[in-house]
Amino acid sequence: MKPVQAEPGVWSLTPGSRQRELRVEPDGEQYRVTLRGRSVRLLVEDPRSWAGAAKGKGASRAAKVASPMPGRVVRVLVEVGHIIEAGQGVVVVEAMKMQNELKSPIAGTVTQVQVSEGANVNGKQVLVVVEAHAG
Amino acid sequence: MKPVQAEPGVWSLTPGSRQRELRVEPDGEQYRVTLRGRSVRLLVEDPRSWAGAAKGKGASRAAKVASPMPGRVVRVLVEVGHIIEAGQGVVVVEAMKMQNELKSPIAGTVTQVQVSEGANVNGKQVLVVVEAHAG
Amino acid sequence: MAGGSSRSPATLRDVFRKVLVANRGEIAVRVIRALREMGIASVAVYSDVDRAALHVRMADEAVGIGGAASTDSYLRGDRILAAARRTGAEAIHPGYGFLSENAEFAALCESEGIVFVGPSSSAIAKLGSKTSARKLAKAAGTPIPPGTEQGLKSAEEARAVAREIGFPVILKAEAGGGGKGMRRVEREQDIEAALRDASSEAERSFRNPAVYIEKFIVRPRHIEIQVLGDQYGNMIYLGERECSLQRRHQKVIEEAPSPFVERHPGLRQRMGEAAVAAALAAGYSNAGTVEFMVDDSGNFYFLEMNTRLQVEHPVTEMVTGIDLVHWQLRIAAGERLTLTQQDVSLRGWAMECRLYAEDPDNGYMPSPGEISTLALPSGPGIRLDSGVYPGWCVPMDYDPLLIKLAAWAGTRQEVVSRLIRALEETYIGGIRTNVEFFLDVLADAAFQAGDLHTGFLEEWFARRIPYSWPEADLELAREAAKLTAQTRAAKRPELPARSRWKEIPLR
Amino acid sequence: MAGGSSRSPATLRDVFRKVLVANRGEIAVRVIRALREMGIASVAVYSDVDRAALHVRMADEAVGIGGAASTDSYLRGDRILAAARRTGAEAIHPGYGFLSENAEFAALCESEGIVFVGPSSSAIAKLGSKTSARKLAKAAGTPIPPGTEQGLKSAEEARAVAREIGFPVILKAEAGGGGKGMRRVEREQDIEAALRDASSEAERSFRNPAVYIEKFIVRPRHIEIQVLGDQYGNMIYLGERECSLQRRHQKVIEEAPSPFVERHPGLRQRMGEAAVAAALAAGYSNAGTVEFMVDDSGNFYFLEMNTRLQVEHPVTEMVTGIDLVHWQLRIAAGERLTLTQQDVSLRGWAMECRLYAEDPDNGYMPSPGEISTLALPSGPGIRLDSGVYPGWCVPMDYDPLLIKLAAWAGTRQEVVSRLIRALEETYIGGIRTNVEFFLDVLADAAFQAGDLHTGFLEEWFARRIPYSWPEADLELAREAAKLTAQTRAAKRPELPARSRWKEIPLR
Repeated sequence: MKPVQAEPGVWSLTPGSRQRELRVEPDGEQYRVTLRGRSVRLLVEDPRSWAGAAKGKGASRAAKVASPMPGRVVRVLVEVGHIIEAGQGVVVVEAMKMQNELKSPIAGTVTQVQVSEGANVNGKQVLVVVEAHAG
Repeated sequence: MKPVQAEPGVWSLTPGSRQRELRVEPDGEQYRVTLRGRSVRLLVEDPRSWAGAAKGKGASRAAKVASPMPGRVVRVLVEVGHIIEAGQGVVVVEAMKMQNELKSPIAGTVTQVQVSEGANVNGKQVLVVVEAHAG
Repeated sequence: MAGGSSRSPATLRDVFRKVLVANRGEIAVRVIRALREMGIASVAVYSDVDRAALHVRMADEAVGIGGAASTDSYLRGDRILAAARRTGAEAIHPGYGFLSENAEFAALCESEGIVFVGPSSSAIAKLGSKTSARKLAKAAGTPIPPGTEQGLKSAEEARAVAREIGFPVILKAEAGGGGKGMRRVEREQDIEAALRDASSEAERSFRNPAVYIEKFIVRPRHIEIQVLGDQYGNMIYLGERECSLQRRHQKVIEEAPSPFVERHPGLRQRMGEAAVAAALAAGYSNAGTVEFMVDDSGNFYFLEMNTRLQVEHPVTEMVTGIDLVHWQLRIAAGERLTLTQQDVSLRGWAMECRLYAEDPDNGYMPSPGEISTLALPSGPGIRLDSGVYPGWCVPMDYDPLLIKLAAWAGTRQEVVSRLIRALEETYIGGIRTNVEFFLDVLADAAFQAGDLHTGFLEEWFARRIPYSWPEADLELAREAAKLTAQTRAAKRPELPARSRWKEIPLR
Repeated sequence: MAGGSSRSPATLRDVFRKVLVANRGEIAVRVIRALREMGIASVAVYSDVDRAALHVRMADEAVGIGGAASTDSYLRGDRILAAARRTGAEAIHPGYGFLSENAEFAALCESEGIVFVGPSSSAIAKLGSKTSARKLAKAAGTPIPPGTEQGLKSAEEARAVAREIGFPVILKAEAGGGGKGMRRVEREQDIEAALRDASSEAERSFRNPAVYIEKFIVRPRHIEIQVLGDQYGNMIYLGERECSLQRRHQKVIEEAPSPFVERHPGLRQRMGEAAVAAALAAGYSNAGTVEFMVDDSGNFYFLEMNTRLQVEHPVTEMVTGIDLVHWQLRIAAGERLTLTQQDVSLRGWAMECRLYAEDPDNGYMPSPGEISTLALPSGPGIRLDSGVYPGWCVPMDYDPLLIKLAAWAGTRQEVVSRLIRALEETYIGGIRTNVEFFLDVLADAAFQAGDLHTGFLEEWFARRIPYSWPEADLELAREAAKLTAQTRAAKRPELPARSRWKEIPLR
């Protein structure tokens, strides 16, 4: 099977006589691969840097709450020093007429609030950092 | 009027309240500009290099017969040294099931034949050079 | 306007030489296309973030009307009217949303002598209030849901009415909308508390505590009738649209005809005639839609009238062969409706998917941003109404509708297969969309059987089985990702061009 | 084949689980789309230069069958059959061109037990020879042009026949094709010399001097009837197509219905019944087309039968609502035609432009090469059948058809306007195409009046007035070219980024 790149990121693969067209799009550190409307996210990484990343992740006890989309900050619900629950809302972002409350994935103390009301934010921009309590 | 490039080479121009979308494509040394399916070829050049090109053209008395399209050479009708008429066929090129006889624009002597039968040629590739007779 | 000569009957172009389109996105493109086909010059308006939008690129003229927020631009009637005066447009087509159902704006157009392509401002006003629309419909003999038409005076009255019309019932705020001040009541003993709750919520939300009562229709269908009438009292109906497939009261798939109506002989005609009666009672002209709730037995109840072109109008155009936007313009120009009810026949089946910039993996959150790649389906039976292009940055400021993908085929079964085929051909890169969501819904057996009601999607979400990739395909996906990663690595000389790759599926 | 469950009636998929498409370009894509809609796996075949072609990208399986020259690949019946055996395809759809009308290949399929999606090899053979097809048609009562059916024995015989049928007449080589061995004769005294010339040209071209004589139809229309029949003797006609608009015997615009037939009550039925009679006489099944010449008075004459799907089949699909490719597959699988003649009705008007890779400024020479940009039209009433994509390098080895752009509307006038609108939205960069040529033809008053005949384009070329750019638009074109030049210059630091630019219009 010789892979053929028909367009940038579009691969026609033919194992045996089978043919599949796969569209690959970088998505952060992952790749989103789409086949006939169905997509899957895959991580393709050099083993060494992967090992490094895994180690780094394990060491961290902080959660970064990022905006899942570009939008405008409608309300900031926490301040630095607040102690919050897992699942508690921290920021409300609005886009396309829809408001979305971003929640902290962990319980802990708010250590950073990097945004203020009325600000425009990008997709994946970190807005709030929550530090887990020791123990 | 602030020009807006919506896509590479696609300009939305708005003189007054008028709006026109123009698609520009380099075409050799010219530009082909298309507006709602209508296209025109334009030469946009630095005045200095234009003057030079014009001078060079005036000095030349040779005609280069080029293939107007990619294709395969089916027949070569002349040889170096042949004296030919203006409009006389020199090479037959075939593409997409259609044969096209390329003709010399001037009368003169064939000085170069840069192709042989069966060869693939590119669009605009020079196949035959004809030198006009002095006088 | 280039090349417009000899494209349309003289009558219309004598009246309108230029029309302003007070909208954006796919509907503005739809109207501009109609204008170009009719040889009428088009004026686009745009907000600051829409200067390079597709509707601007396609227009003959374009006028900036303000900032990104629609309150600063597309809702600014004053600026839109100024743009019409400045460009000499004789008429304004409002599309849907924005100012399309704003009676004040329509009245302003009328007073300035600019034709509003739609019904008169008085018809919009009559039909704009839910209670006045219900009264009008009732007077015209169009069935309305059993219940009261005015605010309840007491829990006693509520109990009495509920006993008469039968449980379940629903309490609704008179000034309501968006589910606020609504309570469903199953049993008589719950009615007093529910009334108290609904009334205080209505007070808080709308500063008006009035609540009325209605029979609650179990598993209703949302079926609407398209009507078309001229300014001389001629009106016809163009069949129905089935719009029951909704998520959070937002339609996601619409079709014509309705599978339910097809199974109930005579129902189309009864609903159609009821819709025409209600519209005529309001002095309605131009294109409009009467929405009905339909219960399991085929009883139908007037819900409201949309006094504009609907998002889902293409499915009606495909089965009737009648171009609604062309007719909107003709009627607005004062032409008579030359079609009679006998000229309207339905052929085959049409269905539409609304492709949104939203992320189904992430709670259907909006997903604005740059469209990096755009591959769109075509071939037999496909109609696309798009407002985007590759490289376009979808703004965060407006609703997330990108493209309407519609299909036509001889039968419903064939149209579903065709839509699946078309969705499989569709690729919108750079942002997230609901393409895969549609593939899942269309593959559902209950959907294919046509058993639709407004709660369908909620039930479906609960029983949904996520698509599972065949292992052989997943292997190829990994292979393709690695190939792209290698291509990227080869382009960055600072990284080792060849290293051992490892892939981890995340889903 | 992914996701195919529940997409089509069981009957068909029980017979065909996999079908090989022995073609390339838009028609292969068309057939693969139908297969996907019907839940049948598709096998593409490709030559060396077509590995990344669109039809390969869309197929479930793909097999390379040889070199770029079609004699090394798409015409290699042996390799195509081997690919079908290897992949387990139960049937082969030949598309048009290549092996689609090759009786030998159809017979080979039959003997190998692989279904050829088309008529039987014997029907192809009977209709493949012009003289045998004429005999068959005549026997079936289908009118054929007055004249002889066999080679003329003498100038005396030629004179006698010509006197009987009336001048002008045309002499044609019995083994002929492509205009070789043809002579039009206006007067009796010229017939002997013309016969001598035609006969010797026929001898040189086909090694067969036989020449026959026919009445020459002045300003004929080329109108064809689509027929569809099953393997049990049921056959219907699906209206006509007007294909008179030809350049060098190549159709460029086709439409349905025919403006001429519309003006002649009863003609459609007479032609349709004559077509069905001829096809039935040949034992024909599946989709086929009977071509007629039609004179000014509405007399029609059998020309030939095309024993395959036509390039222009979409216009018939659009006005009848019947999917010809789906029916081809059903019929080939042994299904009965459930449609009767009463089920066939025509709605509105459809018209198709064949977008070619050719250079109208350069004698319509082929223009293969890479498609740098591709902007395609959409919106109401547009159907696209494309075989290309942006970045695809159009090979020099096959015919130059890139995309079929078709439109539907309620009336002919509206469909012309819609096609103009759609052509204005079309942009195919990197190569030359005939888009602008279509804009010119569609704007022509005689074309719009529907006064078509096979010599129309020749006359039109003579009177054609080149499009003249409004000065204001030309100014903007210059501005846009300068902007692009500046952008390019800014990207090449070795050149002065800002210099004074001068533009010279060349056309």
